[in-house]
Amino acid sequence: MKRARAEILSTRKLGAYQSITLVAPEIADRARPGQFLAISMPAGRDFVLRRHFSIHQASRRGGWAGTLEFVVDPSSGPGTGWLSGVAAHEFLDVIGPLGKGFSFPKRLTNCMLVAEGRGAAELYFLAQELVARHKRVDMVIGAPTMEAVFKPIEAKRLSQTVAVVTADGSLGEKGSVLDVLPEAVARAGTEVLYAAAAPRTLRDVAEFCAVQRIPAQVAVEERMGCGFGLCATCVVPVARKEGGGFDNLRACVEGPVFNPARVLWDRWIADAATFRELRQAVATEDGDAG
Amino acid sequence: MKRARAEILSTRKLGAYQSITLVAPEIADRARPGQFLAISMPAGRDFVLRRHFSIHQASRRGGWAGTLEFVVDPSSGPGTGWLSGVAAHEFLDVIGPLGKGFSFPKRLTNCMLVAEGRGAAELYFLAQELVARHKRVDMVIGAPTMEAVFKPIEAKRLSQTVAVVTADGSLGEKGSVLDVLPEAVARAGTEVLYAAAAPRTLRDVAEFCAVQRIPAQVAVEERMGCGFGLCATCVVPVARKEGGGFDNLRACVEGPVFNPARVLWDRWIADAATFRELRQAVATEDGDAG
Amino acid sequence: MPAKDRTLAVDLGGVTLPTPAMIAAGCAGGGRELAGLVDLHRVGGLVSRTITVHPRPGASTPRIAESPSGVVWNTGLQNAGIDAFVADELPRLARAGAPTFVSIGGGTLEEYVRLTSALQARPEVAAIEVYLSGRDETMDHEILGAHVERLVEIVGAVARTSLVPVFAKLPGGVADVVTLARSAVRAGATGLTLSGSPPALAVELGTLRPALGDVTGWLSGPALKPLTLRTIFEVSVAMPHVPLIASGGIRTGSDAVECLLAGAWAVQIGTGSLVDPAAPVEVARGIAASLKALGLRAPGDLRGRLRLPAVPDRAAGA
Amino acid sequence: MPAKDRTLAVDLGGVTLPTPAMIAAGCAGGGRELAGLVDLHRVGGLVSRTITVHPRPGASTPRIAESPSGVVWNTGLQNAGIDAFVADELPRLARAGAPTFVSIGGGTLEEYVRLTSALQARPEVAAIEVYLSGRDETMDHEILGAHVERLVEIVGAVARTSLVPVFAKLPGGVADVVTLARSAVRAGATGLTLSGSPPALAVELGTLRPALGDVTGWLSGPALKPLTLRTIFEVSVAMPHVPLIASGGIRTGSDAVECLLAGAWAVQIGTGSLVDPAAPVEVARGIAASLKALGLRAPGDLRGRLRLPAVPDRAAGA
Ligand SMILES: Cc1cc2nc3c(=O)[nH]c(=O)nc-3n(C[C@H](O)[C@H](O)[C@H](O)COP(=O)(O)OP(=O)(O)OC[C@H]3O[C@@H](n4cnc5c(N)ncnc54)[C@H](O)[C@@H]3O)c2cc1C
Ligand SMILES: Cc1cc2nc3c(=O)[nH]c(=O)nc-3n(C[C@H](O)[C@H](O)[C@H](O)COP(=O)(O)OP(=O)(O)OC[C@H]3O[C@@H](n4cnc5c(N)ncnc54)[C@H](O)[C@@H]3O)c2cc1C
Ligand SMILES: Cc1cc2nc3c(=O)[nH]c(=O)nc-3n(C[C@H](O)[C@H](O)[C@H](O)COP(=O)(O)O)c2cc1C
Ligand SMILES: Cc1cc2nc3c(=O)[nH]c(=O)nc-3n(C[C@H](O)[C@H](O)[C@H](O)COP(=O)(O)O)c2cc1C
Ligand code: FES
Ligand code: FES
Repeated sequence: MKRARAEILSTRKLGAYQSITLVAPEIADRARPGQFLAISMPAGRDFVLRRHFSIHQASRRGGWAGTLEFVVDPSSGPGTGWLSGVAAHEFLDVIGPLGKGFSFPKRLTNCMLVAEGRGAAELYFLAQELVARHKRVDMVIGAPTMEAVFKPIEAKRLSQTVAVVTADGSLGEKGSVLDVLPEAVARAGTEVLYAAAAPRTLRDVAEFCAVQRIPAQVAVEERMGCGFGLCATCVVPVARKEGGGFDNLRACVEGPVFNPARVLWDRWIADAATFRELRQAVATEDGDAG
Repeated sequence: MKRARAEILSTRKLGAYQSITLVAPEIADRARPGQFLAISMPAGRDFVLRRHFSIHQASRRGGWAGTLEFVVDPSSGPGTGWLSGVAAHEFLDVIGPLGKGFSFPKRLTNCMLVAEGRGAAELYFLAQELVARHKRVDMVIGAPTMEAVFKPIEAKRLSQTVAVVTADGSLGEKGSVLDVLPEAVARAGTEVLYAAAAPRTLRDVAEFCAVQRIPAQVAVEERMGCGFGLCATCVVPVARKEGGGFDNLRACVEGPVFNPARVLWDRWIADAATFRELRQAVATEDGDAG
Repeated sequence: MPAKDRTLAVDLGGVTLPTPAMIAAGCAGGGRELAGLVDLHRVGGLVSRTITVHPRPGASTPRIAESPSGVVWNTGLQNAGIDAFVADELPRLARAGAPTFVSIGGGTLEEYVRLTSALQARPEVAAIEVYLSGRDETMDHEILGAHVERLVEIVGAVARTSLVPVFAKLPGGVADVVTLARSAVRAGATGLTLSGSPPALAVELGTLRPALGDVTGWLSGPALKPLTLRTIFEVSVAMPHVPLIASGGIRTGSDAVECLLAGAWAVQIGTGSLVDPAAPVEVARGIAASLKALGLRAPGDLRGRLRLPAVPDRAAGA
Repeated sequence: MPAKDRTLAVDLGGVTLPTPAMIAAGCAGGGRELAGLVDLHRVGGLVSRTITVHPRPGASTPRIAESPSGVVWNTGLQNAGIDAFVADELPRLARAGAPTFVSIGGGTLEEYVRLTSALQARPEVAAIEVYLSGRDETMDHEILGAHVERLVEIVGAVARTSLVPVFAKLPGGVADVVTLARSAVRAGATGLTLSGSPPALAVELGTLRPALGDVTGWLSGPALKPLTLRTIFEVSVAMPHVPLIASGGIRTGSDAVECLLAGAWAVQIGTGSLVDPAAPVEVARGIAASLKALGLRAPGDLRGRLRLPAVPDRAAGA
């Protein structure tokens, strides 16, 4: 992990996203798919924490050696909004690569990559590395709309088959990744599955993999105070390997890639259905003024 | 007083300053020399209050009708720094014209205008109005350096004589406005004096005018919570006309132009010489833990 | 929900406001200044500057300085005293068009009683807000309202003397706010304003001096929002039927809706009004939009509807 | 002042720090994480996460949310318990290179005593910081450290049991901090950390839910600076000889110098370290620059040198 004052080499709009390429050789050299960056926000704003972005591309060789690309959804809020407006040749304060990335299968060959929205960015990086290791890559790519499907051409280039689904049906099939996953897996003879998506999707993917007995790795996102292990805010409850019980593991150090079979999904995800109203929840104090 | 979403017509660097011209007909129509504007800062910053700027120019006639110009010292802090970087065709949320401006002499003719630094901006507006009323205008313009002397050519154009002084001697005489004021007043046969400068300079000018029995008006600056009379933070202690005592009057409503003979300068200005150290000032509490 | 059935009006224990978005004490001027900047008939209410028995010249300047997302201020409660207020400012304030709350402050019980009495015969007064962040001259406490006995004594006396509803504005930056809130209500307060600005200090590094002329001051502005939300939440859970007015860090419609969800009945906008005098109207508009989006009829329908996890502390069960 | 005579070292009543800029509790990791991001030999000291007797899984996520110039957090004091801490984390923390303060927290007197005893034989511990913002399980108080009797009991017991200096970290958002501070020092605290994060709530409007998994949390970050300055100022005026460590809203050298001027002996950087792990070193550099500019020798020469007006309240004489 390194900290760098990294120059922006280029920044461009890609559908619903902004793709930013940095010159950061020390980080690029060490980067693995699934790892991420922590980027400083400008001084003088009313928000202070770093923002976190998966690595989409780390070039260690060739003309782009030493560069690092990540993809921002500018609609997320003020931080991503600001970042998408930063121009080439400005500098960003970046810490990375952070976290534990995906690991590559040793024996198994057929890899299914399941991505929702900007989750695709880090999986393309993974796909490249898998292809370089002579694995078969297939993909299921989902998004709310056509614009939010990240680089579908790139997906085609990297994989044997790509199933695209959008919630509004504007590209590919209409639906969610779970709708097409079983068929895609069957067709591809999937032996290992990787996913980067919203928590609830990941939970469903985890269940699917458990039933199908497909080993899997998923990249999660959790709110982070730092991104490099200091504050224990970013935890995910993960079952212990032995002895029972669970540990709240930091997504920024022990993750963001976890074995979905060990994540306690229902403990982690605050399910909308488990909420109820304040007035029912809290009994009025005994015959008091209230 | 009006509030407007005003388009920036142009913005340009003028020596140490940034001069910004707005399209704000409703405000320009009403503006008088000595009045000021309250300008909103952008959302998402860690500073929230409006910033205040004297009106340098309000065009009611001709090609520039409906425009308003003010001058910013960008080195003051984050607000002025931001404002100097705003580009033409962006919009500012402006409230103005605010406060009570200078009043024009009815009978007396010879007017001396004394300005320090950016204080000159509002006095040129005043000079114009005085000239239009067939008054004689002379000026003493001071600044720390040559770059901080605001539009010396404009000063020449508007007045019979101009004395320029800089603290470092890089333009005009070396010194402060008070050094050259007595001679300038004598030479011009000054009957009325106007000043816009730092508090301590204004105090010295007030003393000079009192001794010389020259009626005067000075424009002050005080920290403002609003700029339009809501919060009573911007007060200046002013002697009552009758009955003795003083009132803390709001610089934003009853000022920023005051009769210096009635300002209680020593009460208003926290004089550096009246400070002493904490440890001497506050007695240690009796034989306690401390 | 047909639009015509929707309302922004709120009833705070007897005083009805056209909208839940008020202007906070010390941030509304004297009745004339806001004309032309905001339509006061569309403002929920306004609170006067804090009035004392005797005229006060107020603090030395500077009286305001900035801090991260906040301001530190000390006006020293400059005001012309209750007699001049009743004669001049009160009628002007009330004529401006919004329900007028009068903020009263003192250092002794007698002062509070005198202030309340002086307002008794005035039909312009919609409610009294009791400022409790000042020094207790009788007991020599730093902050009068932080001490239950004194709070009860003073709020009780004001409530007994007043002919209009009384809101106790609890001081900011105090622990056990639920205990204080309960005491104030037991003593007779109709409702509570939560909270006053907490004590603060700003330093001007360049001169090694305090940024304010009177050295210390109070913190206001957006920085306070999470503190206000917490206070409102705790007190409203303890006393869901007591009208609570949120104060501290509210500037936008979202801020206000967050406060209502946490349990507020209305909100006050202080610093926000200084920056954007039309803020109370925009906040009311934001609340209306939320009602519409959620299919609700009135601000009270948002109140306390923060959705809590079924098991407040899931980890505790681990 | 020749540069060689200048020093950044401070002595906090027996514990000497190489610089006055520490990393605050819960923001320093477990000893390994900061390697490569900051040279810990140039950090004044670090405070461990708050350690409890038993392991704690901590709060539900989200555990952090943003507010204007601040963060609202609730980790639920996740930690492995004192035994695992002493066995694994403490040696790692101490090896990292900065003087190690251990933060201890509990709900009962017995827990505090057990925690202190477990640290007694450990040479790695430079000082103990007593976390006092938690719930008092014995007395059922919301915030243990807001009650003088309990504060005295617990701080007293820790001080009697400890072989190293003890710093009481007073809870944030409490009135009468001078009284609490005095009580803690009388009970045996070497010094004070001022202050813990005040109670807060953040609401996520889009879902009508609290932004944190455990509903409520605490406010940290720049927003707190004027509150910290005020607390430091008041306590240092009352007890100029008691080592005070400022915590809350400090990120830059200027922030730190402001705190020293107001009366702090050292500062802690919490949120600032999460954003910029090198902040403690930069803050130390900023302090050094101020010393140089003012021709002073040591951080202690800045302490309490805020220049006050000769007449604190000039207006009062009006
Ligand atoms: C490991 C990891 C990898 C990520 N990769 C990407 C990526 O490649 N591209 C991308 O656009 N976004 C990514 N995100 C999400 C991204 O960090 C947030 O969208 C961003 O921080 C939002 O900031 P904001 O100011 O725009 O929005 P706001 O919602 O205003 O942010 C407020 C706070 O919430 C946090 N936050 C908001 N959304 C998320 C989220 N989904 N996950 C974690 N924290 C969040 C912010 O960091 C900030 O602290 C990733 C997050 C994590 C944890
Ligand atoms: C009536 C009036 C007219 C002014 N006219 C001009 C002008 O024509 N051109 C110009 O450049 N500046 C003018 N100023 C000063 C200008 O308002 C401040 O320089 C500016 O607000 C500083 O903001 P900042 O964020 O850059 O600096 P900061 O120092 O960070 O500002 C912090 C706070 O202090 C206040 N403040 C700082 N300096 C002053 C000051 N001198 N007077 C009042 N408040 C201050 C700011 O408004 C803000 O609230 C005028 C001020 C007043 C009151
Ligand atoms: C300049 C200024 C003056 C104030 N004067 C008073 C006052 O006289 N009485 C009072 O109770 N509160 C006063 N307040 C506090 C506000 O009423 C309000 O409670 C506080 O500012 C927090 O709200 P905000 O964040 O919306 O400003 C004042 C605040 C400011 C900024
Ligand atoms: C994520 C996080 C975790 C924290 N954990 C602890 C803790 O375990 N014990 C403690 O005493 N304070 C804890 N704090 C509070 C800090 O030590 C510090 O007092 C507070 O954040 C204010 O300082 P700051 O503004 O520099 O962050 C924590 C703060 C944050 C942001
Ligand atoms: S984000 Fe701070 S530990 Fe993971
Ligand atoms: S600045 Fe608010 S009254 Fe003058």
